[in-house]
Amino acid sequence: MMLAFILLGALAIVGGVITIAAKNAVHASLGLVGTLLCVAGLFATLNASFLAATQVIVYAGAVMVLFLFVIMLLNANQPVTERDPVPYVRELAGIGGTLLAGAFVVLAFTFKDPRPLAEGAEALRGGSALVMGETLLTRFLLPFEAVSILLLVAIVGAVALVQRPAAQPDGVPDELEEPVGAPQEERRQVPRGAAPALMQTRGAQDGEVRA
Amino acid sequence: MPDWLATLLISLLKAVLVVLGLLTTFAYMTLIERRLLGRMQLRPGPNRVGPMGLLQPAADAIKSIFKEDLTVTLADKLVYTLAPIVAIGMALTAFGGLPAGPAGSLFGENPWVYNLDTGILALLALTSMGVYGIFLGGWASGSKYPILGGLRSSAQMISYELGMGLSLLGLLMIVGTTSFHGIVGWQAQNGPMILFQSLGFVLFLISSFAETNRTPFDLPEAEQEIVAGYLTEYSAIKWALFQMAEYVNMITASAVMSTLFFGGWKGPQFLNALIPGISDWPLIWLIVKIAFFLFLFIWVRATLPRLRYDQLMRFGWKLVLPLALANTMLTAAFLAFRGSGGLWFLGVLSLAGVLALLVLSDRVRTLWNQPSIRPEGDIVRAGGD
Amino acid sequence: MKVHVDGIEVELPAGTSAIDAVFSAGGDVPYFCAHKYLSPLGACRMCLVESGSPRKNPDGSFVMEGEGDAATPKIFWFPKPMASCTMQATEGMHIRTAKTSEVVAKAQAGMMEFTLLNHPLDCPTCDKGGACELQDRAFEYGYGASRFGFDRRHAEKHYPLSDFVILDQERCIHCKRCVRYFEEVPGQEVLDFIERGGHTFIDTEEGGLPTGFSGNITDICPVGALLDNVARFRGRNWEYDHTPTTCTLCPVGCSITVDARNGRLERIVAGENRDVNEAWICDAGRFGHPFASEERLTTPLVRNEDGALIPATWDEAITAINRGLLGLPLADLGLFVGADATLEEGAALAALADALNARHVDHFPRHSVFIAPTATLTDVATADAVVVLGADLGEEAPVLELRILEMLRGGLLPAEFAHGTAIADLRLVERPARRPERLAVIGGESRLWGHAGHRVSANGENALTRLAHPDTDDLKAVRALLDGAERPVLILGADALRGASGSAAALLADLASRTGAKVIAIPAGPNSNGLAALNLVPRTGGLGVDRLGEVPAAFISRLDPGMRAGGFTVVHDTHLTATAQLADVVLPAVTNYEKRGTVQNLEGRLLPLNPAAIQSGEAADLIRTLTALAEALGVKAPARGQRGAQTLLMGSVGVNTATVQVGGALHTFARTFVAPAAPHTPKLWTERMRSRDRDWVERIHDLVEGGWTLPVAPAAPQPGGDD
Amino acid sequence: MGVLEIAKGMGVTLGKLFQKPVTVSYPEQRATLQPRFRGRHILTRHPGTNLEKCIGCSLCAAACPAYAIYVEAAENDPAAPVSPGERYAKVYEINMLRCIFCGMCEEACPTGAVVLGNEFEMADYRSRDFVYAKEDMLVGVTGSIPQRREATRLGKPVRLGFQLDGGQPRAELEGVKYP
Repeated sequence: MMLAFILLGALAIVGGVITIAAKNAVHASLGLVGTLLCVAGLFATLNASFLAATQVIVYAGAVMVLFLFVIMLLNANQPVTERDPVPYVRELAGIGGTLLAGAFVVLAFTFKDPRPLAEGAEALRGGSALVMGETLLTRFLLPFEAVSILLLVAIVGAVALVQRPAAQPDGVPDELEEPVGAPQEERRQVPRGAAPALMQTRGAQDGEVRA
Repeated sequence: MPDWLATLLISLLKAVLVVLGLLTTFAYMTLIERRLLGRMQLRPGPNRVGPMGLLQPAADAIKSIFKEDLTVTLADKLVYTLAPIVAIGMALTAFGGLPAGPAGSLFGENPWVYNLDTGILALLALTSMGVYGIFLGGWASGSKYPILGGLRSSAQMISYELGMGLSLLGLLMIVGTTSFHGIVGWQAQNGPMILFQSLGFVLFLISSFAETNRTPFDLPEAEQEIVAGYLTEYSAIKWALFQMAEYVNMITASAVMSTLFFGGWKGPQFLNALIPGISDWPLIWLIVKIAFFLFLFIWVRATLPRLRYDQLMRFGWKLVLPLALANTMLTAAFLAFRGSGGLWFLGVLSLAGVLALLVLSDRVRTLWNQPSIRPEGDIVRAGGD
Repeated sequence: MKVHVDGIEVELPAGTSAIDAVFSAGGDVPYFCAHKYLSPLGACRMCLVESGSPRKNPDGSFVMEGEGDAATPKIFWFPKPMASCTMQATEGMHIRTAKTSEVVAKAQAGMMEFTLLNHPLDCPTCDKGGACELQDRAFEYGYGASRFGFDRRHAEKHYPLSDFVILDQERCIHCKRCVRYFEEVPGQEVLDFIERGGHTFIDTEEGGLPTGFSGNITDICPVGALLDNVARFRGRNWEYDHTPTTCTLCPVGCSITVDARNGRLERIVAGENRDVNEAWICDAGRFGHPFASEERLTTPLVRNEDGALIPATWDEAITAINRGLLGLPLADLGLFVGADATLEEGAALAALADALNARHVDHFPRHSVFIAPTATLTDVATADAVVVLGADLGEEAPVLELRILEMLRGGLLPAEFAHGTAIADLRLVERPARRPERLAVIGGESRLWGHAGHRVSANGENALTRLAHPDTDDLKAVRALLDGAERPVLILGADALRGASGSAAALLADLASRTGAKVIAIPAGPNSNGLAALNLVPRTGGLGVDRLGEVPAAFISRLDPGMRAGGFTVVHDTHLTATAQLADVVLPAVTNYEKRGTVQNLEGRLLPLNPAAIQSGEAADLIRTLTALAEALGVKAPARGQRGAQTLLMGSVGVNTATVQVGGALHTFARTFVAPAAPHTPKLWTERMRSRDRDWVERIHDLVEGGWTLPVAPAAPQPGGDD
Repeated sequence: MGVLEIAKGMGVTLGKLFQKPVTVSYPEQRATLQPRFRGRHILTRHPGTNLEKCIGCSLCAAACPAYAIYVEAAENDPAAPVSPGERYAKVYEINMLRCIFCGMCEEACPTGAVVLGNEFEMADYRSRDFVYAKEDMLVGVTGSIPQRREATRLGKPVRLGFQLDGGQPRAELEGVKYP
């Protein structure tokens, strides 16, 4: 078990590193898929097989596929060579990374007893769907429904965003109607910030809808 | 030898046996399919290599292995190689969880490779990973038609995965477990699930065809439209691996259908009256059932033409998915409000649903066979699906 | 004269035939027997039209129709259709063709049916098929079906009229064109109808057709009855590549069409050029072509160490020439060319000679004097006296003989209309009265001898002197003819020009001015007239072809003097001639059938040559060969192709040959070059009508012997046969 | 009833599964051709005199849309005539690689000499071997060039891989016999 845990954990970290280090967006996504699979494996080692399967079905099987979809459709798999589209992103990432590392350090020093985990596993009783469903629909009914409402809102928002604006009477194309496959040169003429923002929202909303 | 090591080795051996069995079946499936298709088209089919063409699979294998393995210049080499491996790997892994007989019936061992409590979910998870093979293969080829084909096929598979999963929910609600053993056991007591979930079975059958990219849902390979889709740039053994994955998926789908709706490895109970214990014979019943479904796959391929892509998507989203949802609601409602009524009533309800669908099939066809009318302005700027 | 054809009014000169009126009006009438250069006869009855004329009252006014101002002269129609080729169109005549008249259409279709009554269904095997007037007209004007089921007339199907012309009597439709041709054009009464009605057939006198101009009947035969035996079964008419060009076997420059198939020259047919050959060519020009496709040199040959000529590439040949001429002063290289080279080739050679400063430059054959032609061939045909001095026209310029004979029968040239030469010129008559007294022949006996009213046997060199100062009664009579004529033409042949000097030219000029005679001096070579304008004669210190042996090294193009130069010899020729066999390097040449270029004929007319599709391997014309030669000599070639040579020619003689049209144009060069030359007697027949290894006529004879007596019907009846 | 029609179709395919195949294992078994099948050309002869029907008129070459035919004619030797009449085909070649088997030559032929026969097995290795000369097409010659080459090599008669439905070639193929 320990062996499997170490192996899967290491692979998950490797996948994460690939995800952030890969120049190619598709490779990065594949790294993320690997990480998700390894996490599913970790769930499995904890006897949470339902969770593992759900993890694979939902995240690796659906969300990531849609991520890749978007990457391919937008032809965004070209290596990023220009300077970052989002201002101060490196600085922000540095701050975030520092905070995260600090959190891990705190966690490592305050970590004492694995018992809560074992208790959780015990509570799950082998992670069968029955227990899972009971727990979700009784104890955690409100959060569960809240999350589903959140998803509904996301769906509605996505539909609203995807809905194309009505054609202008004078025929002037709306800025949003800029073709997604337009060459880089053309896209660069769009006011800075507008195009990346569009891309971001699309990627996110698609993922949300299908999830 | 410690126990855990023995278990591991035996598991490995069983895994190897399953893989070998599947690959052999795949090899001969290609031959059987071609022969059957040939006969259905009033021609003999391949009969050149060996007696009755029995060595044709060997010839195909040799050819595939020794053919030049071409790689397109623009291909992403790593992913290009990885894609067929993912496809076949997922396909082969999925089969291991299916029980082929009662515990300990295979020379004292269990006739399955792994047994998970969440058997069906794990299976769905693994098949959903199979999308990656096609998807990445299409993308990594670095060519236009493969990427079109890859996008199309993954969209198709994702769409039908939903219908497939939902169509099983009713079954799971009735049985109350996701384990294959539990399901088989339940069926041994209460009769095959097809009796109570005929609507669910029909939907699952259709979704299986779509998931395994078989006719009439074989759009990923539509040679006439996108020159074999994601397979365009593949050759030699990589191509053969994809082909293998398709057939293994087909076998898995057949096995799953047998297990979930037709009693799995158990034979019909009434035969026990003739030969006692016959329904518990390992392997035999499962193989017979799988063979039937494989024949069905081939039979349908010989008969039905390919769907158009928009028809396919509309069919999946507008017919299969809502019906699967309806089936779930029906079963849930029945289970919640049945009182003391037997399960037979659910069977009747389900069958009535199927019959209604049959009767209404001409009306229903407009749901998926006619393009919806959209305003002119929208059509002009219609993007991809 | 106003004539109405199908309601269209046309203005025509008086004397026009009705058929020409129809053609002038843009209409069409089928005809078989009428021919542009033959008398109208009305034998085939295909050109039927309805016609009618106004009639005059005894008081001279027209018989009118209608009332008052609307009155028009009443047209009195002939009760039956009339043959339009023998009917003169008259003032106010109305003509209806098949286009507007049912009667005419029916009459023509019936006539066609009648003509086809005995015409065999030979079209698949007939060499005329595809170019057959009968086929075309039957298609256009016939019923399209026959109502006669009986057996057709059977007659001789393989009847050789001569070695060159074969007659199929079954196919003959009795248009009499061939008979009229022989009577009217060469003046030979050798062919005629025998028997009457459906049994009529054509035959010759004993001994067959005389050679000379007999091939023309194969051109004018409207069906496949008379066929060119040399081209027999060589190809179908649609398979030939037709190239209209100019014949350069003699200085007349007849218009011809060269028919090639699969790279072989298979047939030559006459072209029409009113000013030169009308529609006739001589047998030498028509049948003397097999050399163009037989035993041609297709690659350069280089003499190896063993002394044998072996095939080589052009590069190897250039290297061999370079090596052979190493150390030779460029000025010592002799450049000799045959006189059938084109003007462009001559210009290229002259320019190269200039560039090399070469002295030994010559073309052959040529005469020592150049006498510029002042008469044209039309002048000859319309003259009222012709004196032929020292010429054997059959060997030198056969078609000139035809033009002289045209003069003898009255010098009537067919009228010309907007639609071309008159189809039926009513002034031409069958068996025209000839006026032999208008022709005087001085010199040796020749074919023309028989037509001449004055025959003086005199050997050539001093005949001109004797004509200028007549010493005998015969010569005095000739001189009197010359003096008394209004448009006399003096024709000088090789016999008179051979060895002639400048004084002869002066004497001739004196004679011409005194008698008002126009002069044609027949050039020695086909293009001698043109080449005389280029500096292609031995230059200071240079040697001519006749002293080839003394030239240190020579390049000889299309000449066969039968010896080699003193040193290295390069021969450029179409065949492995005697000279070529002696040469060190042989370069393959193209015949004049394969050249583009310009030649000048005996009357000073520039005529274009067009290349026919004849296979000749790597053969090259003189211009490109000189490029190779220049490369071997290490100098820059003055012209690298046709364009460059035309530019050179433009620079040297001021003629743009790129604009020469098919009919040609008269041109007199401002300057000519003369030099003493070896005497030469042109021999068109004896030289050109001979294959290199075997007597060509003998080959034809073999062919005739081999395939002549085939029975018409095979042993067994043929099912669905080609009867 | 959409599903019913699918079921009907399934029934049809299942039914066909138990029927005898219409195709045969071709090289071992002979294929059955309809007599109207248009294969390699045959140059027929007059039945009585045994003279070639072809008179070398080139009309087939003129009619050929693929320019596959080349004809060179010559005069008959009266002592040993090749064809009735004065003219025969000295060279008659068809390039089978160019031929599209449209039958225009057959239609154009005034004597019924060239007829499209039923032989179709002409696969060969070199393109020059596809130019069939007169002696390869005259009636009585069985088999294509490669078939005859193979038969000579093996010392066996040419084996044609087809038989005719009804056993008789078209009436135009005078004197042609197929197994």
